[in-house]
Amino acid sequence: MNDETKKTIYRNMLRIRRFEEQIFEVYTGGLMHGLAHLYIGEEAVAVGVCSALRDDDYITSTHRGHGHCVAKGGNLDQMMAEVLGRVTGYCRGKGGSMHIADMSLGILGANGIVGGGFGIATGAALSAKLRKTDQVAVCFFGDGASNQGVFFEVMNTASIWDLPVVYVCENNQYGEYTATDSVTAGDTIADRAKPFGIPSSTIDGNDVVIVHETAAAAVAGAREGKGPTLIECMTYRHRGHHVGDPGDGYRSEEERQAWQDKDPITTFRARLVDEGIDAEDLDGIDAAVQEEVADAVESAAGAPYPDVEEATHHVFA
Amino acid sequence: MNDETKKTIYRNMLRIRRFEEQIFEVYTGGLMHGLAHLYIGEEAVAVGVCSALRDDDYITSTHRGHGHCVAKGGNLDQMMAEVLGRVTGYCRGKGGSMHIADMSLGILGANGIVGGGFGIATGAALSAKLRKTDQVAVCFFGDGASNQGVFFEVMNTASIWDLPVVYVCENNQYGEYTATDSVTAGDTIADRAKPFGIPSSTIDGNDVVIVHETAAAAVAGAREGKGPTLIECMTYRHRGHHVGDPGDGYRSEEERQAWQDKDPITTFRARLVDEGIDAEDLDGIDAAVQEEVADAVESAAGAPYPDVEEATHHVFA
Amino acid sequence: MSSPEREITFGEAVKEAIATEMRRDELVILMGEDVGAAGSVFKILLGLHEEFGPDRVIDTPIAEAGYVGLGVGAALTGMRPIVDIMFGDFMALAMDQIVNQAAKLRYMSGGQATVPLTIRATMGAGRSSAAQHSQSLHAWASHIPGLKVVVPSTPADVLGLFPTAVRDDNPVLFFEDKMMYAVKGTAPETVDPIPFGVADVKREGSDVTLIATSSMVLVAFAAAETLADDGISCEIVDPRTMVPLDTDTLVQSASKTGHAVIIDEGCRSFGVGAELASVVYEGAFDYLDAPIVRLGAMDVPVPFTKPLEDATIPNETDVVRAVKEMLG
Amino acid sequence: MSSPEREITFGEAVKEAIATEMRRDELVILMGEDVGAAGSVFKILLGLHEEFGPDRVIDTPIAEAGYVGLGVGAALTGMRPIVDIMFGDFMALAMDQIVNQAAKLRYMSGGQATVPLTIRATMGAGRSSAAQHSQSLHAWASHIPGLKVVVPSTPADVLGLFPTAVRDDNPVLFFEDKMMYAVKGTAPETVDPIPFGVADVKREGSDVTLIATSSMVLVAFAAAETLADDGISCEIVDPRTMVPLDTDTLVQSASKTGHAVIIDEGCRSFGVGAELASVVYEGAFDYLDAPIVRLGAMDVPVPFTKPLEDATIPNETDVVRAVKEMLG
Ligand SMILES: Cc1ncc(C[n+]2csc(CCOP(=O)(O)OP(=O)(O)O)c2C)c(N)n1
Ligand SMILES: Cc1ncc(C[n+]2csc(CCOP(=O)(O)OP(=O)(O)O)c2C)c(N)n1
Ligand SMILES: [Mg+2]
Ligand SMILES: [Mg+2]
Repeated sequence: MNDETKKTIYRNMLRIRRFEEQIFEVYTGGLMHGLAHLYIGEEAVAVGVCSALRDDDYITSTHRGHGHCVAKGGNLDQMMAEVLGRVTGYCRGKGGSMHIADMSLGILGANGIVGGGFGIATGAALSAKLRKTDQVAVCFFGDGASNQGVFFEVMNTASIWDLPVVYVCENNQYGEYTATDSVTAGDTIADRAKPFGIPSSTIDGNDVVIVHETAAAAVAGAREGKGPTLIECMTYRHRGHHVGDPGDGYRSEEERQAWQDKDPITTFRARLVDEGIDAEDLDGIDAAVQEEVADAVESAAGAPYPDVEEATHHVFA
Repeated sequence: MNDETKKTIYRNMLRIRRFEEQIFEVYTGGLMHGLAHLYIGEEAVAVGVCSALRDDDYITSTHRGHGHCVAKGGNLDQMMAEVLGRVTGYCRGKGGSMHIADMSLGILGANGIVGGGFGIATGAALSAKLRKTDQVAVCFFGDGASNQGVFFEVMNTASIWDLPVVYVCENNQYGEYTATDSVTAGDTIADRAKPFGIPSSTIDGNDVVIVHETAAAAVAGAREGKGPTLIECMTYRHRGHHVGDPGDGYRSEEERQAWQDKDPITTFRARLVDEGIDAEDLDGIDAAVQEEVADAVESAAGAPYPDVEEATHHVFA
Repeated sequence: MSSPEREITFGEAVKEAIATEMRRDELVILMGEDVGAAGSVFKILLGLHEEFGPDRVIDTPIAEAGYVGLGVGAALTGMRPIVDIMFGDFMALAMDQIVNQAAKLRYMSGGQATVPLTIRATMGAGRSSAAQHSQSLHAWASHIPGLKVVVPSTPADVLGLFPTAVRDDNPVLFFEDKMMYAVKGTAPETVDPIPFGVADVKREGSDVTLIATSSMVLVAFAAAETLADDGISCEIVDPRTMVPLDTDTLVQSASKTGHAVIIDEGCRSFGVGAELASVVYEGAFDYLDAPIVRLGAMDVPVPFTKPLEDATIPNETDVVRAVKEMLG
Repeated sequence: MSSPEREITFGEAVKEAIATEMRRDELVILMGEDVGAAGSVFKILLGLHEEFGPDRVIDTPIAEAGYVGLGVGAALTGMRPIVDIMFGDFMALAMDQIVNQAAKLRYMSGGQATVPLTIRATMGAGRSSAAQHSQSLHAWASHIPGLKVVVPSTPADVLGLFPTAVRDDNPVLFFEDKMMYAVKGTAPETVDPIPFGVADVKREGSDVTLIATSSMVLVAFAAAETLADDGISCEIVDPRTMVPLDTDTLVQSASKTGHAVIIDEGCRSFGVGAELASVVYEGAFDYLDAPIVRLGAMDVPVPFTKPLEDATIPNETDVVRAVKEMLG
């Protein structure tokens, strides 16, 4: 990984972090309607994986989707406008946080159905294979989603048809307020790929380099026709399940602190500095990102809501 | 296994075989409406497993359900009457072949939905556990059903809650006209239990003794609170997918012959004779079964259809 | 009955009704995602887990088909499970269990099986939750023989109808509009079970019948107040259960007033409003002075952004306008 | 158009329509259980696998949610998949994919996404297949914004409507009554695509309008013949698509005759008949001389045994009786 790549990765993780912090602000400030699920603490997964993708590769995302969208190249202005329900948003305000999509970047959408991306990503992989485009599809999903039956249905199918799809599990130890262990049998989620003959591994999801390298190998394999893989990334959400949840109570202070100490961004920054990258360069990135995010909020907050007539648009093509 | 048990097992396998042969007769004779799925060739699975069960244990069955019902003690008269749609049938003619049930024997029903028994059997196991009855539930299902997502959902749940359920896969190498291999990833279906920490094995499903012993151990474990198991029984259906399918074309003559040679009944009979059981005793069983089955057809064919008013009965309790 | 009245929210009524049934009958259990210590994502179930413990208030994996299926199996074998579908939209993942299994097992078995399963599901838009967390899908279940369907509109009705659901030997879909959880109402200290299939005339009137379901009853009340100022007298009829449906009460009211407006939050087309209208036409044809007006949600996926979302749901203004046009 | 006529069965029409679309556009693929070499369990697709090969006529595992989901993903990314649901009852396993994903992706994305997915599903009782293989569930899909719903009644309509489905940029549910596969009809040698939302007046008449869907059109024809002998002239209107619905044609016909009977094979209650009746009432209120009669399947799970099954489906006698009572 050269310095430029490192900085880009650093920058993208930061963009997610700062964007999400702003989401929390607009929520508490009463600027947004509804809820949003923050990705803070899990940035290394989205960025590690998406930095291994081509622009025309596909991803499917989750209800906790901002990170994936940013990492795949999503525009912060349009994202923030969408979260605020404005007509300048990615979905003209009709989707909101849980449905941000950018078809031009292969972002096939965040999804409000836990496990909703499984079929879509695997179908996109089938499509890529049939159209012979050598595109790859990545399916992000949570530990909770790994208990949905359709996960196994698509793994079986992807395996028999050798589809170019990478399943990326973000195991953040909880599904809502329920600890993963208490509802998820077996040792690892990675094991769930094995009966289908799908290679899998469980990795440190807070180490963006490991994530990147593991994903790059999986993506390259998929592109070469070697079929699907599953990567389980161990990580943690620093915040609550959604912006309205303080995130404590069901999680010990100790546990939360331990993961704070493993923050993917601060640890990566320290490493970059160790590896000789100028701290000032990184500060410069910080400042630029801060500005980019502030601009996004400002432009979004100033944008209009869609006209009421838009309610009936886009039901059908 | 003492001689009495051996003879009972032999008798029950034969009862299934002869019953099914009669189903084919009534079908070709135009006496029944609709279709039925014959179990011929797979008798060792149902009988091996059910002979390890208590009367108050539960089973869920499949579209290919006659064998399970007979093995769990079902009454042939009521079964045949049901297949012929008569009011004296198990379901008063309203269910037919695919829905035969005998709640008094714990037969929670054949099922027309491939995979339809997974939730029911696992829920029955939960019920047994909560009511502290030490009943066990057995879920019969096919290789095809092992690709339905709900299979994995219930295995996960049964594992985390240590439910007394035994999943019995009848791997007869085909789902309808499609070879199992072509749509089913991985080496064995038994492997699919592993990521959930559920013990599993693949066994010769045509050897009724092996099936019985494996099932007995699984059932005993479940009863003692050791949780679920999965048993994959390798077997073959001699006939077509249903009575109207000759069963050739998609299966080679060679393959079919090879399995004919491993017929679970003739091999078991030979073994019993080897083990010193009088062939005449077995002939006597044959004759008695033949008569029982003939009687079932006769009584069913003579029974009336339900009155048309019955169409509106039993929608609600 | 003159048991003293008290104030209670819709959400509190749900919890009280569950608790009462669980105390009464230990075969009653509650299963669903985060129904345990978390007290549901709507927080309305807080306390049940403490009182009844994890064996009876059971957190399930995120696997709607699986755990509804477990509910069917448990119901079939002696339990009386209450199964929780957090957002009614997720029913779509469990339709096979609900429709092909729960609804049909009794009939297919010729009356041998009973499936005393209660499925609680939320419905309703209004929370800026967008298209996958806002649907009102009670029309689907109402179309399936073997299912009973409850759409309560007040805390008191929840307290009366929920026990009926749990004690019913058939699968019952109990739809709770999540926008009403915080809504207060009065209820007697102890509430007798309310039988299914009995519509409630919630307000008497003479000019027009407003047939409203679930939270739309509140909309109907608001409209009725406004219309009263204009001298228009509205009768509000709440069917309370879609299946069984109290056709008689609907027909009688519409025959009396000669006018009917139906208000339901499901999508208008092919929604329950069509059935309600049809039975009223069939029974009151000679008494109707004008075509029935059906108000329902716009035939669009529920949009996220507030101004659009609000526009898709029938509101007081829509009802007032419909009534005035009809009578004018 | 005077292209020469020929005889063709409903099932042959389905195959021909699929083949034609697959020849026309290589992005069209067909996926489902045993659609390949087996030619479907109904054997109507024999030959497609040979012609188009296993990459385009794809046997899937038994996993309805999974492979419908794959269809959604493939449609979203440039393919035009046709997905086969062997028995419409199994739609229940894929409702999340159909309703929460396929139907809503375009709207939720603010118009970015297109989902040109055709889902073929069978419907209809009559084969002694019992309650899990006989349902007609088109009412569910018709209630969901974002889905188009086709219920063809003749081979010629299949030949015209199927290309429209495949070429449509939206998810389309195409319901085939499996009892009609062997039914013959005539059709032009080449059939132009028939636009959605155009009802077909299949028989002109003056006394009563029979609005019939799918195989019930055949029942309506049989009844019309019988009634003609009694001097009663029936107009038969086939809406052909539930969504979009050609309300105008239904209203015009009912306004002309003053009488309408609706015949659909879904369960009567909360079925599509309620919507069809409602739109006719709404548009023809002043012209109707009697309440509309809705005929649908009995509100029971479909029973296995032939005498009972037959009794649950609307038949010629029911229609004749309804019309005579209405006119008498
Ligand atoms: C089908 C479905 N069931 C339930 C929910 C409610 N829900 C939203 S997020 C969530 C937890 C998901 O957990 P996980 O997959 O681990 O993702 P995380 O939130 O931890 O990122 C649940 C249960 C849903 N949105 N969809
Ligand atoms: C949900 C569902 N999908 C499809 C079918 C149609 N179908 C009936 S039997 C069958 C094959 C089942 O294969 P398997 O589970 O191996 O059982 P087998 O018939 O071999 O005993 C299929 C696809 C069905 N009944 N239910
Ligand atoms: Mg999680
Ligand atoms: Mg099989």
